[in-house]
Amino acid sequence: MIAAHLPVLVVLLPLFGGLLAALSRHNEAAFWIALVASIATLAAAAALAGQVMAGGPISYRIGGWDPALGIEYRIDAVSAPILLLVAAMGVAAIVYARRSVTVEIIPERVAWYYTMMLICLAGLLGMAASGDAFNIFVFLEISSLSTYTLIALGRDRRALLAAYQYLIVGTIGATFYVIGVGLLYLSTGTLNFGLIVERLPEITSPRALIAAEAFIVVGIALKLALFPLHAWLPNAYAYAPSSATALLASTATKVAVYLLARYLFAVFGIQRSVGPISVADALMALSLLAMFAASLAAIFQNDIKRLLAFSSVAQIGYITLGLAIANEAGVTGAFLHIMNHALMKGAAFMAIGAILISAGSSKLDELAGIGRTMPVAAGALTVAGLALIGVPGTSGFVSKWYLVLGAIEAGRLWLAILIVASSVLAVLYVGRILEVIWFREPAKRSLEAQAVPLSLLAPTLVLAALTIWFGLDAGFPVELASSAAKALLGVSKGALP
Amino acid sequence: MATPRGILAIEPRRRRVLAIAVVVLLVLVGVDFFVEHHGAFGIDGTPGFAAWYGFASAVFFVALALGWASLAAVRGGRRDD
Amino acid sequence: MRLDVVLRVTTKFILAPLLLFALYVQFHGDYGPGGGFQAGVIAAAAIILYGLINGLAAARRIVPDAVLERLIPAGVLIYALVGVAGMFTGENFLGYNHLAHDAVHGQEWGVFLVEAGVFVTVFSSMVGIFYAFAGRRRA
Amino acid sequence: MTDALAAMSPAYPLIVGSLAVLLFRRGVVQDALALLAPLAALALVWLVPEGTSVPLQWLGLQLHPVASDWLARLFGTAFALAAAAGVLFALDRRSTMERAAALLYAGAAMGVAFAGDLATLFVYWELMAIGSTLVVLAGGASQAALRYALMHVFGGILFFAGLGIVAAEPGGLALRVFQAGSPGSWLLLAGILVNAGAPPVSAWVADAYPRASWSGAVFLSAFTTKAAVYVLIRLFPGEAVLVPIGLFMAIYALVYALIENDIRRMLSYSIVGQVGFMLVAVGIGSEHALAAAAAHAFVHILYKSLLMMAAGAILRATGEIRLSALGGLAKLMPVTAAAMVVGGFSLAAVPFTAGFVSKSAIMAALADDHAALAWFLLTAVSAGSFLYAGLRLPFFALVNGKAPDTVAPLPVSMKLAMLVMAAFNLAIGFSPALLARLAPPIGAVKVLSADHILFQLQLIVAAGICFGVLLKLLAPKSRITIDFDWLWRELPAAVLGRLIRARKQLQGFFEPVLTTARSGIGERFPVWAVRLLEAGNWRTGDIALAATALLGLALLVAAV
Repeated sequence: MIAAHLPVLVVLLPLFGGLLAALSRHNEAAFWIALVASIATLAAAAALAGQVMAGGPISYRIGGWDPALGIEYRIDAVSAPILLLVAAMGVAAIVYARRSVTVEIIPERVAWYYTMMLICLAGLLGMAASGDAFNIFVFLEISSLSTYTLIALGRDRRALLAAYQYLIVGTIGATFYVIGVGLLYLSTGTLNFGLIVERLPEITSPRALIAAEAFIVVGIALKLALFPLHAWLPNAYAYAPSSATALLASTATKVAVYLLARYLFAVFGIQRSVGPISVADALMALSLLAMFAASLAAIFQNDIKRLLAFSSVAQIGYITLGLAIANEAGVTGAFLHIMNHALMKGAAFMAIGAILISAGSSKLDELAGIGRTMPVAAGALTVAGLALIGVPGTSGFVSKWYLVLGAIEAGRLWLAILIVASSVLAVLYVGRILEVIWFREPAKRSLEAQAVPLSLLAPTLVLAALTIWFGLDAGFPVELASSAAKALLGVSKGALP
Repeated sequence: MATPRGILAIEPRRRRVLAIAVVVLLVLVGVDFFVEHHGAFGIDGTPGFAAWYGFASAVFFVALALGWASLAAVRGGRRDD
Repeated sequence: MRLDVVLRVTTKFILAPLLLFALYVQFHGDYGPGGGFQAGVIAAAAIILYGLINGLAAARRIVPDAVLERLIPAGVLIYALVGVAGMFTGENFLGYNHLAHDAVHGQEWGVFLVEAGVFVTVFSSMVGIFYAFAGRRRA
Repeated sequence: MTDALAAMSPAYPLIVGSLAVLLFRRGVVQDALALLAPLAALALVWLVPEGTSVPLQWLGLQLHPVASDWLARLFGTAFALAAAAGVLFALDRRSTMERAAALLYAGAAMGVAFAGDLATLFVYWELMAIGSTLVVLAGGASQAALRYALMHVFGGILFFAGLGIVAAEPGGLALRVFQAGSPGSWLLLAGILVNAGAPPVSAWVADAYPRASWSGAVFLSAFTTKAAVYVLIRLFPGEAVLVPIGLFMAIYALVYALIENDIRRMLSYSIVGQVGFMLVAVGIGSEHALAAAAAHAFVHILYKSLLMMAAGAILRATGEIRLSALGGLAKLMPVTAAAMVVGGFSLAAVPFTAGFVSKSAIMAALADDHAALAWFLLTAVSAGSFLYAGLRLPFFALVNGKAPDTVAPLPVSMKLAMLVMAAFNLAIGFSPALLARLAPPIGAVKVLSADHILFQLQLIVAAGICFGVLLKLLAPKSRITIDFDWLWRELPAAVLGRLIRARKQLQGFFEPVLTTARSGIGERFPVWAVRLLEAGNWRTGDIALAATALLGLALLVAAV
């Protein structure tokens, strides 16, 4: 019985967990509920991924209603890896949260914090699981609202401002999205992805459809912080509680990228020309801008959290670049980087979170020589940094390898060179961190830093180890990513697999 | 007897050791005349070649090293030590 | 305002019908305009009115914060549990056909219970918002 | 069983050992693990069957993580011995980080020796750089460690760039002989030469190694440069350009070693010089010469570890490493003194030491090839080497001068390590066949023949007489001599200083122009530049505006 309901369980489990955590109103109980719920979710997501890899797409009708009327959940090779990723990062972030919240969150709000984490997970998983454009909007809002709360729970007063800004920007994005969905419904008469794709050829006047595309793509671009719509992200990541940053940085933008890929490949067609340029070209231009401008901005940051946040904007550029390359290697690279970047950035934010908790600062100039007093956290940060650069032996290398391969296969050598060139910028901003934390004489804060508990470092180390592991043995993620790419590029162009 | 100055100001113990070394070298060169040589470049097969060549090159390198040291000496410490 | 006799007396007269009306809207939602959302707002209005007249503390005695904060998730929980109940009867999530002896009654029961959940959450959220605003001190 | 063994790189025990060391507290278990790891690696070096392991598929590349032949075994044996002796020597040092880093470093060097393709080689190559940087860092000199790291990053980039180019050639990633001609092979060669300490970057050796701890330098002296020699033997045998480079290194190092005051710095220069010998032999490229280079690398690891141990022991016992401040230690530290003499004599190729065997092999190979210039120069350098290693170093450290009143006692483990290494040096010296078994092609050279021994004795005694005469000139002095590191340590600062001064002058000239420009159009652009960089501080309205603009643009473009 359970196996058949997995597509909806993967969303329900964190949702129920969140409700129970809220009902318990007890910090310790809420943590254990959150832990159990997130692990169960991960199990469900893993089982789903197994089913999809073995037997192809799974369809689930909510309430038994026909997709034309009701909501269909659809798990396929594209969404399965995303579900797995989000669920896994959820577990890691919640394990990490146990110790970090004691420092970063007011005690009365800890249970709420876990609730919001779980609800956010439910929203993100729902976005990936649902095959209904409007249902996705609902989940988008669920995840966004809980995200605003998560950010606002940060102790730094600037967190409120960041959350407020994100609230406004996120609402604009969601509004654009829902307007786009409305236009889509207007032209096709359905909200179901599969049916939309079926009815697209019958549409004679594509005007409304083009408007829908503009609204939906720009709306999602706001959510995924595509350059130049990224400005909400650095503050939101910098001032949110550490575990929230780790969760958001490794999942929220990734799900938005997934959604973008869904719409661009399955519904609108990425190679289609809009006026004089194709969608892919426009996306590529913005991605390249993101890679260079955001990396450049990262170089000049003093707060490591902000630095990493800017690096996220740049790395999202790599992902969207992979989508824009739009051949199998490129899209494989994009999906690989979705997963790999989630792992490395999760590890990086957790490591800096541990340092922030212990040393009381995430400012670069105050953390000189922290590697001496906190070698484990600094080591994890180093591994993540090397992966951000794309050093061979880390997962970052593998995804960049596929991106470069995709660029070369597309006959765009200059693009391959640009990808490598932007890595040089990553060398600079990661190099700054490494130089300060390892090679400087310890600063006062560094010397006073105290040991952090293992439960804080364990998820960090697991993520760092996975970053290395997937750099050495990339078989599993590459399999997931390449089947996602094959499914997106699909047998029948423009139709959902 | 005037005391020698400068580098030749050799104290008695060192003089004794040096004398022994010179004698040893002479014996070695002497023996060298009775050993079959496999020189590859002609001159290196001649008896006593190693003795004079070794002495000459040692003197040469000391001169080279000291000359370079006086030429390339850096005043003060290094910038970033 | 606690001393204003007219308001206090009128309020006493209005409160009960207000709550009754909320229940009417709730239960009549199947046949006419209404449902859990509207009913929740109306019921919340009763508490809010009481709070406006008798003060926040009095309202908090009727609906304490602890209850409120449990009611918000509880409503959603009712909604979701009804959906899960469908799963145990061999249907998909949110499938109500088997909740009663036939599909039509099953759907009716399902929607009724779901609306109850909506009522609880909307009611408690509204009251919660009122508390949050009314409880703010001037900085 | 054999299949499973064939896929086991001798690098694994060391790398696993490095991680295991991190897991255990300082204590007997950790000590045992650290000692066991190199011994297990040594066993694997000989247990792994010769030949190449089954290829591994990775990202569509065919990788051979393990490939064994006599050359790999020779270097593997040397690396394992150096690691084992180094761990034994450092048993007393309280630094888990250094121990783990050293094992990682040794494991990476081992991985290089047994790598069956270029990609695997590169991965271990970089791992070696990381491990060695950590060893330097464990000594506490973070600035030197940073310079060391940057130098190796630079070498790594050159290597990687070359690798990328040659991988596209028909041979792919296979280990094969390159001719320095195409850009790819030049880059590859340059990358390797950076690690070998070739000019113009040779100063990194003497910059970094003496700043490691008393135990760290022992590890450092063994691996990086010798691994580079190994890779050169594999990839660039007979590369003519190596001969002049090697000769230069030998002479350069001799000059600096003769005037150096810091013992470990002197030994570091000496590493460069001895690697120069090996490079010359690799450049000659005959089968015999290559084997001689390998054998010399093996022996060099033995005696240079020994010398570094003796230096480390002196540093530990007296807290002093400058020759000018030392003296008369022979009576106080007899074991260390013996180790220093054996090591120094081995370095100077005194007969009946290991150094004599391998250096004779190299000279014989040069003679066979009729490389006259190289032969005469290196013979001269040999005589000079005896000056500093066989005479100057022991004389000023052990004999001459005032002995300190007391020295800190040395633990047994350090003495034991030195004795073991000294025994190896003497054993090979008395029985050259031991070395010939490791490097079969040098078996043909009859090392302990009368004319050879006589030749070398004359050379040494003659040099000794020179030393006796010029003793005063060679007395250690505290001084700093300019070296290649001026290029990256002083030049940039000088240039920058010049530029800053120049800018100030220019400013005075252009100031009026600039003010006018700034008040005009200049005002707008910086605002936007700052906004892009400081995106986090955009106003919410600006973000909304950007989004709306993008949407409008999309709609407009679509409508056209």
